[in-house]
Amino acid sequence: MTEPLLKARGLVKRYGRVTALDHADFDLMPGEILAVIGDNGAGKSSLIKAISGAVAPDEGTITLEGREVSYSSPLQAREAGIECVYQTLALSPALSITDNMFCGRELRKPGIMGRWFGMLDQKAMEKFAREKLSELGLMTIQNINQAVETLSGGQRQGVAVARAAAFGSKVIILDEPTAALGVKESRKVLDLIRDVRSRGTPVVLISHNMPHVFEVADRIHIHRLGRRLCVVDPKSISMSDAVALMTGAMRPDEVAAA
Amino acid sequence: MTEPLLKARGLVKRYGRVTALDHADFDLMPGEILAVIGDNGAGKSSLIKAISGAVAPDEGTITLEGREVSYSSPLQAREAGIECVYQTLALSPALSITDNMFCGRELRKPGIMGRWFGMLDQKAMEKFAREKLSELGLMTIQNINQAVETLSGGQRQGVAVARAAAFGSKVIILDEPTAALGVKESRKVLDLIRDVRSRGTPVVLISHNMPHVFEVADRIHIHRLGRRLCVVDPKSISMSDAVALMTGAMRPDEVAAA
Amino acid sequence: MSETPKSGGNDYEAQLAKSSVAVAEFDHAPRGLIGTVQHVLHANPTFVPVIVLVASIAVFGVIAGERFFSPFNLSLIMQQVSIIGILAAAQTLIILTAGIDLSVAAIMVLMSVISGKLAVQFGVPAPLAILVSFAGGIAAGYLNGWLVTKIKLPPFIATLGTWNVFFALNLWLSGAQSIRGADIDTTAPLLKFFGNTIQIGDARLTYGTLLMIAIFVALWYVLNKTAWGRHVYMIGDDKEAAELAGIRTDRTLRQVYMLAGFICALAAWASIGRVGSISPQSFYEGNLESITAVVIGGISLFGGRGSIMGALFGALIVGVFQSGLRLAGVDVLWQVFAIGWLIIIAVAIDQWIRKVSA
Amino acid sequence: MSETPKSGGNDYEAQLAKSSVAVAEFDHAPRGLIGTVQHVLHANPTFVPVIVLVASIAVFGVIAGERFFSPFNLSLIMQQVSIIGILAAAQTLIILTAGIDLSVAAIMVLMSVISGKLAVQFGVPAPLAILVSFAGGIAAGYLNGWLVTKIKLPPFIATLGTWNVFFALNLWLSGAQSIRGADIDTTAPLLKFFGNTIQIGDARLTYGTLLMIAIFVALWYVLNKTAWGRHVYMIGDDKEAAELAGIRTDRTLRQVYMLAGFICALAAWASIGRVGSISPQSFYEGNLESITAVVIGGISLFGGRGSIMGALFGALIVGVFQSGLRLAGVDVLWQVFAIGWLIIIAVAIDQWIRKVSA
Amino acid sequence: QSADGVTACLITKTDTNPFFVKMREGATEAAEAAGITLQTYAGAIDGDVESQVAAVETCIAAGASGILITPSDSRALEPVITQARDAGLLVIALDTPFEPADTADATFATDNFEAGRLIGAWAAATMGDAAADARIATLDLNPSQVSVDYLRNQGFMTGFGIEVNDPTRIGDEDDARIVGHDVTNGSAEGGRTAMENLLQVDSGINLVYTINEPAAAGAYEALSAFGLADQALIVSVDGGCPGVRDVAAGVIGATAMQFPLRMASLGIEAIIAHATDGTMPANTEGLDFYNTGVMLVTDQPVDGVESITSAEALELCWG
Ligand SMILES: Nc1ncnc2c1ncn2[C@@H]1O[C@H](COP(=O)(O)OP(=O)(O)OP(=O)(O)O)[C@@H](O)[C@H]1O
Ligand SMILES: Nc1ncnc2c1ncn2[C@@H]1O[C@H](COP(=O)(O)OP(=O)(O)OP(=O)(O)O)[C@@H](O)[C@H]1O
Ligand SMILES: [Mg+2]
Ligand SMILES: [Mg+2]
Repeated sequence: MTEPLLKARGLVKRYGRVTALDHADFDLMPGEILAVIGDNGAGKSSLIKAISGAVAPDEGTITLEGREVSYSSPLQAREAGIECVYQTLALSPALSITDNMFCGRELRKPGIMGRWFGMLDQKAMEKFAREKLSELGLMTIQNINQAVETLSGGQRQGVAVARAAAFGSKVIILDEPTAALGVKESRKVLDLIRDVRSRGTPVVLISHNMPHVFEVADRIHIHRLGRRLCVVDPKSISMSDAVALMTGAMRPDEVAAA
Repeated sequence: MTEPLLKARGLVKRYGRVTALDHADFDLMPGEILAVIGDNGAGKSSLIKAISGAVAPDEGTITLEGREVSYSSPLQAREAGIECVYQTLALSPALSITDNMFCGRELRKPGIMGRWFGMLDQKAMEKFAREKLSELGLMTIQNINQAVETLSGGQRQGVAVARAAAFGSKVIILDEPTAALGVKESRKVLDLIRDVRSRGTPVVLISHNMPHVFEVADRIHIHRLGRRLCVVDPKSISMSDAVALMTGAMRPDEVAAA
Repeated sequence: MSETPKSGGNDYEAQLAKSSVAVAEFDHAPRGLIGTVQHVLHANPTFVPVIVLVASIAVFGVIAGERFFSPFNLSLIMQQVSIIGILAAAQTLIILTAGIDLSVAAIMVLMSVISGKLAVQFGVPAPLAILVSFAGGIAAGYLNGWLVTKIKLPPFIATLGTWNVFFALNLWLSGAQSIRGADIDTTAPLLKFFGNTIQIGDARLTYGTLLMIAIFVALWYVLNKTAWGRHVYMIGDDKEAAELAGIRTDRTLRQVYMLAGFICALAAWASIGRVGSISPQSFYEGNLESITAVVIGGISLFGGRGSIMGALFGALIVGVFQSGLRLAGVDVLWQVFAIGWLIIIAVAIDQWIRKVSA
Repeated sequence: MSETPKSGGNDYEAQLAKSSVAVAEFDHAPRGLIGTVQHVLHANPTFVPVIVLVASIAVFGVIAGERFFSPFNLSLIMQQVSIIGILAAAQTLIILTAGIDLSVAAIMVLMSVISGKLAVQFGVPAPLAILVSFAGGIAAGYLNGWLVTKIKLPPFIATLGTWNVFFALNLWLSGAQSIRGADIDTTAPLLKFFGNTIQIGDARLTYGTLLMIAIFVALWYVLNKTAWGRHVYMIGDDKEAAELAGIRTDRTLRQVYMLAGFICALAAWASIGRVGSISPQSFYEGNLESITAVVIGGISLFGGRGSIMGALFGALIVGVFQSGLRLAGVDVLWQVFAIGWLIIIAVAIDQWIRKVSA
Repeated sequence: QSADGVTACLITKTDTNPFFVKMREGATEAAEAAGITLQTYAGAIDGDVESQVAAVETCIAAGASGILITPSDSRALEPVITQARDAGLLVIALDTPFEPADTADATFATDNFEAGRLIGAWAAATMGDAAADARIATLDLNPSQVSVDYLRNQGFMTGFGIEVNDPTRIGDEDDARIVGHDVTNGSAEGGRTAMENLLQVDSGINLVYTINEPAAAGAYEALSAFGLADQALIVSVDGGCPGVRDVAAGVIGATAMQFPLRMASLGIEAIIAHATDGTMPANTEGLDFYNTGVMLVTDQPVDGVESITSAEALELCWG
């Protein structure tokens, strides 16, 4: 068996009286698409926030490529190669689409203006941003310098996904990337996910859309009440059983028995 | 033919260089479920914001029950009986679930404390809020006095939908109510929508989930590039044609021809 | 694939009927003493300024000796903070709506001058003069609220402007002359009502102190137990969301400013009792001091978060520092220095406790 | 139902391949002159304070007569606002990050005292004394930044605290004594460098004025054309989102505070040239005045929105008001009154133009 | 030449202090009587140099003939004053002299040090032998130690017979009779709080120096609230009418009266004279300024210190 690229054991996260993670485990294999499904509030977002350094878990360990890590900020995780689209998108509302796409990775002008005066290459960035959005099928964005807060819900999500996809790295984590997207745009995101995997990069996909999950996932991590209930193979389990598991209508041993 | 309950003609809304609505029309019949579908950024949210008084259109007229209306605030629309779940949810992040549910419609204690001193009946409100959330299947909310900002994405959406549903009125407008919801919770929302219609209240449903749309809608309004492209009957059109129409792969006259 | 669903997408939902219907619950690891304290603090952030207050009283008790600790001195501190405390109550209302009111102290001084002029110099009956000052306070608040809601000025700018206006009016009306305590005593002693004291053992509580406490309790009730109070929080938290959710945000905001103006007028009355005379130059730094009390009390300047009681404790913390340093014999210059550090340290402790307990 | 899809849900997506690939475009109704003006203003909100500025110059030109309009007086206004203008540049940096810096003026005065003490009284070579004051300004900014990022104090509280601290240090170092212009002239004329003037016709531009303009232009470049500048905006807009998007928010914030501190040290040098001597008690109201300039310039106190050039125009607007009122011979009392109203009206016009053009 | 078309400027420290308000009223009246234009300016707070610099510059730009100024900082304003004089304006310092005094063309001032000295001497004489173990509190202006503040304070110390050490620093005395100093911002509210603070340090305080009469009124309130109103003697400076009435009522033991109206009207006259025929104002003999006079006001006169009664003073007071 290959070693997991990213592994977590016994993660606990409590917020005052609320328990978000209750000794959750997690394994991501190299080159796979791992889907994470679960009820609303099951702790999926909390899990990936812990993994990507956005929150510090109260207990538990995280291992990346065999080395135990503990991030004190998302930047460290990002530098370790973990790229993440958060459910809350992490966009700056008042800034333009371009600014948001290149946040922290801006392109400079060639020549001395760029090297010595740090001048940004606005044109090149705009062109790149427009291309990436078109790749996702977001043709309704009329003005690439529009502030993100003026975009429609789906356009915003598209910008966040395009950003993660454009700067591919070791692991890409997508928290409900298609929730607000239209039919066409969602399809493009699924294509993109498969594309990323075909380049060898593993993807974690959180989604409530069962057909999508069963279509692209190599393995499905079912999360319930703050912990990993089980991991199933989409080829050997039915959608109804997966849904039954995640909503507590069935227990994992019952599936094995069935 | 019956008169539409709510009718809009030639709505235009421009934001600087961006056109959100381009002479859009809209009709809602009494007691129907009308689905509005369209690409991301097609102008669906702008349309319902104009109808519900959240933004003032630049041009065009809105007629409610035969009388032309022009709202200067969402409150007026609400008093006229239009209840709306916005895509941005319109929740106060730092306040509790209960506070948000009862926003502007708080329950007072019986007796003089309530009548004379305006004391709120916290217990009754908490009980009611918990019931409504349970009706939507949101069982993972552990603490009903949690601040909304600490809820998971889906839980938040559940709170907004529960609020609109709880205070039923003349028209209920739902802008992508199930986007962040899980399988179980989405199902409950669909049941709820049908429930509302069975009480005679018409519902406007914006959604990117075609199976859901085709399951519950009586008529489908297809929105494209800021205007109503056509209205179709889900019983006489296929999902693929509807998708083709909304993405511009087909023109309405082609469907008629097909 | 053995069991892919067969039709319209939703077959897999059949199982939903059986899904669990219990509200999620978790065991909690037992907490130690510190854990429990942390938990209580997290659930009740108002306790944090209380702890800072108690700690600073303890520290000054040690540094400045038993004099500091006497009931007499502690009640004196209450007296000294009473006016800034009342202003801080008004300021809290505004700050909770994500505003800021630079004019509170100016409104107060203007109203004390108006009631004094009327009662002492024009012979208007004192109750009437006080009523006029109440009306004036409400009108001044209304002006601020109108500028903020109708003209859509940022509260900082609106009240910066009205601060100058009220300040000029005050100088014009009073000619910068104070009204003597003795004249008030003979013509309108009612103006000094809040200067009366109740003696309890060694402690001397002025009516002004009691007024301050009463205002805080009343506002606490209104903000936490009535619909209007919840709306104030909602507006401060996210005005647009509150508007969409059906709150009459502008009307409520104007009411908030008017209430704050009224409280400033009450402060004006109380300040006559406290100062003993009416001096148009008093409380020049009152705006900043009231804001300081509010922020030390843990109320967010970005609105919607914090409890009004925090402002009371914030005012008391500042009062304790000032009195303690004085009693410890610190030079005025180094008092300023120390107050600077103590503001920083007080709030740093607050932040630290919140973080630890998060 | 005649044509429900047959399997796994996504059949209906077959049509997607044919979907339109053009970026959406719309015809725009032709705009009239007013429409075009509105559009330009909407796209360039910085123009709004420019218009207010031009309008107020015109109004005072009429009220206060040709004296006001003379190149001499207009250049004098530039001189008069130069120090507050430089402070407003520093303040803008902080406010763009959703902070506020109550200590800018205190840092400036402290640094002018330090360089003066060193150069005039301890005989340190003037360039060295100035370098020390630069280092001091950066250190003071670092202290603020450290309190904000490490101790997580709200900027208002952190800088309120350090304001007191710097103010006390300043009084202590200077013994509240000012350093005479004549002494500076004999021992360290370099300190007065920014007081030199260039005469262009009747207009007299001091080097201090030019410094102010240079600082604004440089900051405009940095904020709009470099990655660091965009990060400053992002942090002010939504710090958490910026953090998640991979910006080193705390490091950038500390740099912002240090840069602001450095600009304050520049202002200190310029202020010696402007006043001609070093007075530890000057610019007591400088914090508030710099904030006023920033907000009149249309920069949001909530961070992330507005152009730095707005602060320059904001400072000029205030300067024009003050000078115009003085020249019009308005009594000092009514000057205060009028400034209050003019702040309100200036920003009201700004709001109105923005609203009309939205 | 006539006075028509002459413009004069009056620049005061602040516009909140009744002393400066009166000075402005005096100047306005004198200017109206003479038919000249008067422009008035003020700093935001005492010590605000920058506003005064700007005001002087504007006066030059406005083509004024002369400037009357109460300098917020007696040293720092020298460069701009020189600039004004170079531009041909007559500059007269009112109330507060420049350092050196010849920075301005003339100075019409109260001697603040002398004012303090008078009340100090009066207090020493009134207390008699008890002065040896007096318990003294001084309620000063603000932490910045501006010149009025230290001049009055140190004058009081000198008059009372206390070694002052550095005459420009408040609080560097080592006399055991001094209980402490606190600041009042010159307001009644500040006076009350400061007095309360000092009484907490030593409840035996029996002599209180105050920077001005509002502060004295506040101090009196605090003393009465502590039940110590009869124990302590309060002395003050200014001579505003409410202050004089407080002397009559026994609230204040003695105050040193100044004459802002006279200063202002003399200043206006001097500017007109200079503008019409170039006359330069002259100083009082033996002094480097023109002394507009201080007068001790008390109802308990003592030997060796000349004084007037509160009834006489009520005729002369300025508010
Ligand atoms: N900052 C916080 N404070 C308190 N509770 C929190 C906080 N963040 C999350 N929670 C709680 O933790 C639980 C798990 O939330 P999480 O966001 O991980 O759910 P999720 O599985 O992502 O749900 P969804 O599918 O709706 O996005 C929820 O009950 C939520 O209310
Ligand atoms: N305040 C605004 N300023 C500028 N442009 C805006 C603003 N609000 C919306 N738009 C633009 O108007 C268009 C329509 O937006 P709208 O939110 O109505 O789309 P939508 O159909 O609801 O999309 P989605 O399905 O993604 O929610 C988009 O191109 C959007 O960028
Ligand atoms: Mg989630
Ligand atoms: Mg939408």
